[in-house]
Amino acid sequence: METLYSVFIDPFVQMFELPDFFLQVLWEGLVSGVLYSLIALGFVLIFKSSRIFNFAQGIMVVFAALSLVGLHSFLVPFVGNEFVAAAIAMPLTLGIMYALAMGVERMVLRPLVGQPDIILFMATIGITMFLIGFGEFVFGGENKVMITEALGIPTGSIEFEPFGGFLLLEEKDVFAVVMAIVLVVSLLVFLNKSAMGRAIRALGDDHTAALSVGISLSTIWVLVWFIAGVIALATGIVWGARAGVSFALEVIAYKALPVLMLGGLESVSGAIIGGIAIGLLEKIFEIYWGQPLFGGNTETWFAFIFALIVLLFRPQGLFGEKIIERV
Amino acid sequence: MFYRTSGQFKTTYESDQALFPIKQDMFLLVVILAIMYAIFPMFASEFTYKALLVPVLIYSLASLGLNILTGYAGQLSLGTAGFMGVGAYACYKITTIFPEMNIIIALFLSGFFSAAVGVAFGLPSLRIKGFYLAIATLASQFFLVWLFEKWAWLYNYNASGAIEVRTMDIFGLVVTGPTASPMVQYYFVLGIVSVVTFAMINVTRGRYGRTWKAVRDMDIAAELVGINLMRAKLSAFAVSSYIVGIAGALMVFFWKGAAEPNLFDIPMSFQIVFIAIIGGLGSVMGNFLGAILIVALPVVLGLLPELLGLTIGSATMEHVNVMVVGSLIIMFLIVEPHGLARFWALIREKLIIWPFPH
Amino acid sequence: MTVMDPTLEEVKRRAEEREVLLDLENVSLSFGGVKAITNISFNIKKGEIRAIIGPNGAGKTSMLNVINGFYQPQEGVITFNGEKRSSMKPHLAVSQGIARTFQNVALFKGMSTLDNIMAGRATRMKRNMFWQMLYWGPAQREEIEHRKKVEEIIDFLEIQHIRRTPVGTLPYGLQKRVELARALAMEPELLLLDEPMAGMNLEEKEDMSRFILDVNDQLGTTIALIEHDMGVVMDLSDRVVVLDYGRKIADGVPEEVQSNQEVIDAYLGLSH
Amino acid sequence: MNAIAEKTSNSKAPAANLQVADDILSINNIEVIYDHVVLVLKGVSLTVPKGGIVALLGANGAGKTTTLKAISNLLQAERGEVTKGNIIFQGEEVQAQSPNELVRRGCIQVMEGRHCFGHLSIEDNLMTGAYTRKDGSAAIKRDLEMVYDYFPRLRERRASQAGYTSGGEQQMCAVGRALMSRPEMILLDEPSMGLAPQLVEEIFEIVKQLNKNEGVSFLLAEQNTNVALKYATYGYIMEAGRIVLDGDAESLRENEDVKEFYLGVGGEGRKSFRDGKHYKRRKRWLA
Amino acid sequence: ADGLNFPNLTYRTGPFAGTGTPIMNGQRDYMLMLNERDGGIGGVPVDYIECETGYNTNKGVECYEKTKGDALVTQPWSTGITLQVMPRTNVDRIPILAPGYGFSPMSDGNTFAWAFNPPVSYWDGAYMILDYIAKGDMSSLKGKKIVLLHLDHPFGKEPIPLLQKLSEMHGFELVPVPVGLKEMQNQSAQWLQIRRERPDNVVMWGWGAMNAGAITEAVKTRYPIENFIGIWWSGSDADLQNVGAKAKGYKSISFNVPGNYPVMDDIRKHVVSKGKSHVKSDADLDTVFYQRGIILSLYLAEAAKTAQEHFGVKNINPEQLRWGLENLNITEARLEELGMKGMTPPLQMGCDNHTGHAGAWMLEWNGEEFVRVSDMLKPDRELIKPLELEKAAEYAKNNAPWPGRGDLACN
Ligand SMILES: Nc1ncnc2c1ncn2[C@@H]1O[C@H](COP(=O)(O)OP(=O)(O)OP(=O)(O)O)[C@@H](O)[C@H]1O
Ligand SMILES: Nc1ncnc2c1ncn2[C@@H]1O[C@H](COP(=O)(O)OP(=O)(O)OP(=O)(O)O)[C@@H](O)[C@H]1O
Ligand SMILES: [Mg+2]
Ligand SMILES: [Mg+2]
Repeated sequence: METLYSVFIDPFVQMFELPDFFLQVLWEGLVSGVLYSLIALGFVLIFKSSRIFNFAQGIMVVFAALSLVGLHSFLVPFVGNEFVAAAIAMPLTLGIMYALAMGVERMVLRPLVGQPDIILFMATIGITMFLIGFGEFVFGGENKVMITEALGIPTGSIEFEPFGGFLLLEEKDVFAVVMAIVLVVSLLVFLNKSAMGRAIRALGDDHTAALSVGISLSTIWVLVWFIAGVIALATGIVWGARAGVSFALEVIAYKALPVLMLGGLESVSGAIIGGIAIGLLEKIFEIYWGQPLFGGNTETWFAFIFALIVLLFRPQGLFGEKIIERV
Repeated sequence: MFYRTSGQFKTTYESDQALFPIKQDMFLLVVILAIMYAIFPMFASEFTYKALLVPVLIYSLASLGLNILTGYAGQLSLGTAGFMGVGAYACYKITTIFPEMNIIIALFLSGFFSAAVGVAFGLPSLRIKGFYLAIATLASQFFLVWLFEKWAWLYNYNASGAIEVRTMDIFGLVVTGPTASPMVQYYFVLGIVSVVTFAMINVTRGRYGRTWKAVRDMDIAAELVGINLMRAKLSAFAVSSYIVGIAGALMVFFWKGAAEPNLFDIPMSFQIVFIAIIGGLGSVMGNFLGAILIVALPVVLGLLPELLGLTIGSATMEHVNVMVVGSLIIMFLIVEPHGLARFWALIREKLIIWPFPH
Repeated sequence: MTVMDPTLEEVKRRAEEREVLLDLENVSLSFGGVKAITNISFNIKKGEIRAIIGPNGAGKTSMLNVINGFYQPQEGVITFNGEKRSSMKPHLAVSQGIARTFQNVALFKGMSTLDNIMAGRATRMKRNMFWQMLYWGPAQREEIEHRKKVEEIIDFLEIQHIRRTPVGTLPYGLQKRVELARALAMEPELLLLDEPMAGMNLEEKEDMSRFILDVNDQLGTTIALIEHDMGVVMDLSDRVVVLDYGRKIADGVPEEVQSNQEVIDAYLGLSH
Repeated sequence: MNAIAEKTSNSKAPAANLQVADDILSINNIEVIYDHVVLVLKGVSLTVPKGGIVALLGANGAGKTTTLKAISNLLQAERGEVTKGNIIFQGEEVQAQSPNELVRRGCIQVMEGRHCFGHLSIEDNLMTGAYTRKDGSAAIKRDLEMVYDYFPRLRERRASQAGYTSGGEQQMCAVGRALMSRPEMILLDEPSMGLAPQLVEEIFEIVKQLNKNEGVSFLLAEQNTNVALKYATYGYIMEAGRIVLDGDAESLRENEDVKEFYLGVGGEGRKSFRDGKHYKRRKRWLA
Repeated sequence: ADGLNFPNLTYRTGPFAGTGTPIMNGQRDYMLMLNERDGGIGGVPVDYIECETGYNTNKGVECYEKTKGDALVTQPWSTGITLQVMPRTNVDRIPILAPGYGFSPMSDGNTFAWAFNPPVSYWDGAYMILDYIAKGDMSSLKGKKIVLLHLDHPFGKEPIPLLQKLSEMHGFELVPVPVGLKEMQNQSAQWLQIRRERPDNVVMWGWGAMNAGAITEAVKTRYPIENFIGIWWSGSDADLQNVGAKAKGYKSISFNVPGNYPVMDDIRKHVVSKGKSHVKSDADLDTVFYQRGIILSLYLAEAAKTAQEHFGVKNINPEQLRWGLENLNITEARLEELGMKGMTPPLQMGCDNHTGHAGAWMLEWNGEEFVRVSDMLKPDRELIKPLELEKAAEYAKNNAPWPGRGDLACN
């Protein structure tokens, strides 16, 4: 009885009693959701174009953020001005991400064309390790501060008094949400409207066939990995703005996985929708069920179990491509 | 010219299906076993036991378990460490609830728990395929580790939240705990690993092995030749998790001596997947080669600078180490995507046709 | 046409005598909008070779998929060996005695020819895990006994030389043959062949025809055959059913069908 | 009989081809090895004249597909490599070229066993064929219509995912896709496989038209020798990785062995499949 | 080895490197300084060896095995590693030095003969923090609500038993809020809970990236930052820089006070200026964690010295060092002499006291740096000791047969 009450009634009572708090929960959920989908986007893009499950996306986020911050702090003494330094550091970082994409394509993907998915998956974990070692070697392991102001990202906060309570939106979170939406929309257009986009989708289906019709793997892969790099940079900036930039950031990659399951590995829109869905649900569950009933910290697994249950009904996620089974 | 299949004719199917149709292979095995059982113990220092030999054996076993699932039945799992954890905690509880029980029995019993959990988390595999399944197995990974931390009963409410192995003995011979001699532990582990390996070689070349491989290569076709997918997949999950569980128990009881929950977190899962793949999916022997590489390599790399008399900061050393290992993995995947086992097979073929090029 | 070819009447009479093995009544199957099969009825009689022909996308493969339960028809009744069924798990088809080969080769690429064929006997092997681990004793005896059967098939189809090669690397034609071997290993009562001779040259087709005929009259297996090579179809089959756009447009002995105008228009084209 | 083989294969000495200007493609005794161990092509030489239709015949496993893949550089994906000899397309060596470069130069392959993009619609599949083209969307649209006219069946299924279309439909899709790239030369690997009789004729009619109207050259690996030799101008016959016999279509059609083993009109006219012998006959030229 | 072999299982890499690196730098530089300035300890040069663990338990154990050969001591540096190494140290007879961490019952030298965790244990820490909150009068906590924001990890759970006991005694409500290792970056859920609970104080048992994350969120949710107090590992300047001025008022307890002590000049002179140090900028020398590193090395050096003097040998062995640690006594005078007056509390250990329970100060972040805001705080031993003994006994039972003090006399 007690438990039944605390499971089925109490949570909703609370939501009702503290509506402003509930709104805050929703907002926080939305924001974390968007942050998750940003990482998921990188995964999706690469998977779509090559059936490669790019585990390195997480570390690419860290790497991009570190490069940006590192370059910035290196430049400041020379140019003297925070903002100018940022203005220079940004394109340089993009350059680095491009170089990375090139390197990966040349040294890892090209020699592994046509190998089983799992092999390529492992290769990306290899890349992850390399980047971790390399990154710490160059930038050191200390926690660094993201150059939020220098990038002109608003840092203030907006307050409301709904229902006489208070609701607080960080401007940089708003920024993150907007940026994510822009990214997703432009990606969708690119993939579905351009010939390059069609080629990318074709590539995902059958490498050899794609080769045979003259689609150049290297060009497309470099492009795709570069875009993934750009997304990583964006992700790194917004995450970094929250909790500083360090290698601990790498674990956020895991948070993207359930999003992928839910949204579907090949679906850009799935990434954003799945992300937001998971962000909201896991936050609500944690606050109203997890903390009172499970001693908290259910966020480590809730998303996974939830996605798992959904998969049982839709094995390819909500928006993923159906696995074609013909004989 | 020494490696020849010619002149070894098979007159019966028995002999044709024997473990080692070719004499040379048999000979090779004997040599390896001799080294493992006799030569190593003569020279191995305590460090070699604790940082090289025992870990390699245990990881090989875990990888063998994973290989049954991923290499033979084609179900990619990233939750291995979690199941190892189940085995370890099960063994821990068994030995605390029945202090008198012989550790060997406890060990093999604990396997059944991980097997059960494995089957439970294997159920989705009936509907979910490929990377979706892989991520789903990660779910088990996260959930189990969370459980190990939250469910205090599992670690007997220790303040530390970790499980510590008390000293246990078999017929007076101390095998676990700080006072156990590394050599004894080595032999114990080696023994168990040998037995399980032998059993698995047989299973994988028999009926089960074939069904699993069929499911791996083309599950629809498998179903249409009359294979019951559910039974095939779940049996793979069961056997795999059983072995993995034992490996986990061995790891805690005969190597580490204590374990905190996040020992069984993702990094170890990945490490084991690496071993399986670098070693060669769908091969038993590969697991050992892979383990030697993945487990021993970093250790050796770590020792290298001292041997070369270089003085590098420990941190730098570590960074370089990680980079090198990462690159090596990629390199191996490129050179031989089918793993070291296949590499060996190729060498064999070359030897057989040697000195002719093709 | 060679001399010893039986006359039309003879063939018909022979067909009549036989009893029905498989019977389909008003079977319909559609995928979303696409109607793959619409309201088709025909039967296959014990011991005959039944050809299913028709233009591409007519629904032939789908028909086989319906017969062995891989697709569930929306409508219609299927009677096999006297027992009716509307839906069934695919893996049960084998135990009922229906085996098949596939249009796009569906072998277990990673396994050797031998293992592929042995896999065909998976359902007949019973020894449990325990014996498997020990391997010798019962498990081995079982293994050997099945191995003997498989070797017979291997000899029969003349694929001894590729016993141990991984099928993935075999040329297309041989893969088809291995697939037939696997199907035979299931010792089926009804054998479904989906374009067994696609991608073979004449000589190989002759061999394959030989095998099919021998299977048919030595092992007495009933055979349903999809094939686009008219020569083969006309020579081998006892009766032919013709599909077009998922409909049945003709059914009868080869000669009839061949001369049927509708068939000629829809399928054979001018050349025949 | 051997005479032909001897004569021709001598006359096709590698050096010779380099000079021949009007050859769009010439292969000079190439060797292909899979997995570093399996030697599959043991010195194959052949040439395709500009605007010619050349048939590559031979039993399963003879090495037809391998030859074509060697030309279009699709081997490395299967861990195969050309270890000897050279391939000359339009007067330039192309072993080093990447596959897409080759397509750009106008040599495209239709792979054995369809290889459509399962998740793309039939139409998108066809459009990928035009990936390398630069001549505006209008022209591409026009060709798309052309392909649909060749294969009406495709027009019906244009919107459905290729993965769910029938074997034959996929085959048409694969051929159509190749046409979309406006190639100068097409390598066809078993185009007739799994096609209904009248479609087989159609496909070869299409080949003929393209060859006449657009001057496209063809190298086709084919099992259906009857049709192949009917449309081809020249033919090569492979056995176990070697060219064992070649000559222009007529001479081949007249050749006794070819008749018996490939056309099935040995001596007393076409014989029934019912009376095929039960033992594998060995070809005279291999005896 | 000819010198005094002091291995250190460092973690300059991995997710916790942020907090690890400055400490390791401090430890290292002090030892180097001793070598440079007085040719080591008692004339014997120190060879200070680092073995990188990345805070990873596997690597840690491996490092222990690798270094223990001719090591005089082992400094495992993570609770996980400590736990696994501890049983072995009894067998290998190597003292284990876990200053400021390890686990509190270690204090009972009769059970953990080889383990030492000076100068104060987590339980001491928890008590002192509450004592500070209560302004010396625990009863004033009655009816208050205190959140323990902790890493969901053995280290984070360490203080819970004592805090629970205290809450029962003094009638305040304790709300533990765990933070998963993967949630460190994004603690919005935890802070939403805190916002809902409206606690009077938040006590943090944080580590690595968790600290920065928590402080950011605290600022964001408008939690009165001055009521937010962290354990000594949650007081790294690096963590605060992220938020800077907004975090003004955040407090962290510490057993060392940053400042310009004579000893720092020596380090600058003998190590940094000679470019032997790993520190990036001179500012790093003034940080809390760097200077804490110095203190930790101080304990080891002094113990070695004590041993040398007592046994009259220069090249001491592990067993003698153990004695040195057990009889370590760093007086006010000695600190002055070392140029560390006021930098850290005086410390005296004993057979039944392997921690010393020296005491600590409260530091506060003023926007740029940490400054001292309290007199020295002292734990209530009468209260804590029984709990320690109880848990120690439990540990011994779980790991029976546990050698305990064994043959080691207490003199
Ligand atoms: N699983 C499916 N989903 C959607 N459509 C399908 C599916 N299977 C078959 N079809 C459609 O049903 C029709 C018949 O397909 P089927 O494979 O039976 O043709 P077929 O007679 O075998 O042709 P072919 O001789 O080319 O193999 C085709 O139009 C195909 O697109
Ligand atoms: N990936 C591979 N690895 C090893 N051997 C291969 C591989 N692919 C093909 N082969 C071998 O190369 C030989 C020629 O194969 P290929 O496919 O070229 O023959 P083909 O003439 O195309 O036969 P078909 O007419 O059946 O298509 C065959 O013996 C085959 O076993
Ligand atoms: Mg079909
Ligand atoms: Mg071919």
